[in-house]
Amino acid sequence: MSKQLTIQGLQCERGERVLFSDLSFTVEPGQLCHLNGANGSGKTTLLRTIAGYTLPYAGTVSWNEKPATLSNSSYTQAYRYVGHQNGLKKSLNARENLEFFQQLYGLNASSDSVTSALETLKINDKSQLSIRDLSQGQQRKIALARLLLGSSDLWILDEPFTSLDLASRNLIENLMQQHLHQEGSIILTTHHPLVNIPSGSIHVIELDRE
Amino acid sequence: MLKRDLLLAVRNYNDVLIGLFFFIVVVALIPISLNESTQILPRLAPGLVWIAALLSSILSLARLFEEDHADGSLDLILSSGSVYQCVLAKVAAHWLVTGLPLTLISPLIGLAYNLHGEQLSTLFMSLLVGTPVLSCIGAIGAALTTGLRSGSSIIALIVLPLNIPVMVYGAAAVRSSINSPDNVMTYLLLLTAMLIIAVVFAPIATAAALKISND
Amino acid sequence: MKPRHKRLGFIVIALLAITIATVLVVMALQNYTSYFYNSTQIVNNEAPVGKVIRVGGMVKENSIQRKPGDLEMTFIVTDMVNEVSVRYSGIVPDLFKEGGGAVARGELNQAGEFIAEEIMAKHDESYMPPEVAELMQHQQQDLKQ
Amino acid sequence: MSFNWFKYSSPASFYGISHSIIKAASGIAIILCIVGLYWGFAKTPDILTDQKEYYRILFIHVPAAWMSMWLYVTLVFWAVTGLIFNTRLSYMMAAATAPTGALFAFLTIWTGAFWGKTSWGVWWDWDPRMTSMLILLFIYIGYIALQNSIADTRRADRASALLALVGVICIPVIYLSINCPDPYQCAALHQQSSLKQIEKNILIAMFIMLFATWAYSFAIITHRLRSIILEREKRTQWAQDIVRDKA
Repeated sequence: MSKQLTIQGLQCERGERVLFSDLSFTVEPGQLCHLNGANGSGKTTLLRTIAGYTLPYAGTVSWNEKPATLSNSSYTQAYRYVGHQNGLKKSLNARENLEFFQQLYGLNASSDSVTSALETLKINDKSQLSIRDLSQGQQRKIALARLLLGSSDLWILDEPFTSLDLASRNLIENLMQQHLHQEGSIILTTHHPLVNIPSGSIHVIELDRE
Repeated sequence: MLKRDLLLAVRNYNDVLIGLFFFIVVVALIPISLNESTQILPRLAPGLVWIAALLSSILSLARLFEEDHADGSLDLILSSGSVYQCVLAKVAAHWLVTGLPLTLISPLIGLAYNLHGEQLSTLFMSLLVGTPVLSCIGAIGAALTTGLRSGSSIIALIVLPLNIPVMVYGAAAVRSSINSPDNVMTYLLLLTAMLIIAVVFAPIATAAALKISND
Repeated sequence: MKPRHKRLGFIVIALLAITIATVLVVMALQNYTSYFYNSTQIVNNEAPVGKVIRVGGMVKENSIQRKPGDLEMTFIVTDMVNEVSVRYSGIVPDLFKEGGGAVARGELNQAGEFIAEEIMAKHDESYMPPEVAELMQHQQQDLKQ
Repeated sequence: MSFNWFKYSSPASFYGISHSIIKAASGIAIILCIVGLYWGFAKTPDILTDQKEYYRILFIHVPAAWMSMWLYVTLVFWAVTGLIFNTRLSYMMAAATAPTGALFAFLTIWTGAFWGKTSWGVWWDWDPRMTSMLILLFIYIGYIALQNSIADTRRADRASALLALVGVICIPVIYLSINCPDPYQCAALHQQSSLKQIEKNILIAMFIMLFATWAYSFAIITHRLRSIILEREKRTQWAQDIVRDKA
């Protein structure tokens, strides 16, 4: 079974503007796909289209040779999406938020795996504080802790390093490296250079408008 | 999932109280503004209480999915396999914090409107069965308008006509408890039928609407 | 497999919901007592006294009596078998006339007289000139009985 | 070789043929309207069994009522087609239909009020059919309002299509609810009338007027559709060509 993400002839529009058209590429297991492009070139829209939230105006996204849409549950269970927004409830604490995500991912509620995810990201000591009282970077790390809940094949990350300090960036990059080693794939946008990941597994897509 | 929404609601208990007091103020304003004798109030009660319930349900609907949309958790809900359950949980939470308190307080309102005995219990029962339907149908409107600037005003425009049957039967149940007690059961049964259909089918439309709104 | 089971489960729930709802609606309708009466039902004391009900039927020929200089009037509503006298004060619609259909909303008093709050006239079921309609009138009267 | 069914579902090719459609339909509408009104005023009896001249308002009232309901059916049809096949033109059709449907619903209520005042004695009674028409008008307005308040065209189209679909499921329930469990309790003022009981000339005039309103709707909706197409396709080459040619 090839866990391959295929994008074919994709066209997306925002408002009345064509962001990109006839875009085709594939992301293989063990590969990191880095979307590059200026502000407004449609990186976020592309990620949302891949995750199935936005419908393309033309073309298809497929996973494992089946349409990658929200109604394809074997696809939605295979990826983890961390978007611009963290998706955290401000009045709940980190643990409560992550336990809710466990339910959403269809996992058995287990506080052990929540603890280990928080520990890996070195933020377990803040798990009882409500999100409101955490810094932007800490909130980002809790959002990224979702990636470690259960197992997943594809990570879709929109600017994962926003507001993270150098140490945390390295930590996340290491986690990505591990994910790639386990035949997982990643598609992301970022303005930070990826320093710890071997360039052989990075595949860059330029999204600049012609 | 229900637990999460309730927890959120409880931590923002202010919203619950606002909806409830809105209802109380509206039903209190009417006798004051009419300045009528207590004779006419029982005849007005069924319609007015139901209209106030409808309005207070809509008041809080506008924010039903708004926060989830703004903080990005709507994305995660939509790509989980359990959109239907999440919608149902949100609707249930909405009812528990708006419909239920309003239902619980309705016998007091009924007393103020000079209703008694059977009439009070009918008012209570009709709201108990009817207000969840308002939440279910209202959620469709809330989902369609999520993320719109003019969301809260347009939601009333699209939800109110769809809620007419609930209001008609709810008010009719209370009215017949005054005029013709034999028919109370008829209207309560019809409301129950609507409740069952709404609980099972409205979340499908709501989930579809959320997917459209989150595009 | 799992999503398919889920879908199957939902279909079962949906069908169940439709069935229960239908049963409830049928029960509701069987439970229902009408508050629209014809004159025979009123004469037979089937209608409650002192409650808002509706009475419908034909206005009997030559039965409209008006007090001069007043809006008050009485007339008789009939279903061709029994008659009920109706008292009303107010302006009646154009279509209201002897031999035509009418619906009155109001209360029945102890004496068996109907005190109307509102009178509405029904238009004729046949949109025909009088000559054509006359031919069919017998037929209609048969139907009403 | 198979015929390309989707050929005319592309806005560009539709725009090309639409002009002649509008011309033909509006011509038919004007002619039928004149004939229908002439027939309605000259060939029909002055007095019905119980109604005087004012029954003639029926020649507007009844076609308008039928059209308002029929247009909602077509609106839902286009909305559902759009949701299933994702064709842009279907959504535009639905959007173009709504204002005309709302207009007819309003016209029905307005003319109905005049007629009701003269015949039944009330401008308005909460008779089931009257109330349903009012709610239909509300649903039209809700549809138009939702469509207009969403800036993103595609989202506006899909959201309002879903609303139209929910509306069509609710309409029977609404109708039953105001009809109560017992139609007699609300004492419907409208009669159940069968076409057989209507005098021949009245029926002819009514049907001519029905076709007139139908042709009018066809013309005006196509016209509105042209405007919508031009507005939405303004960045395409063919649309710009058309505008340049006109100027």
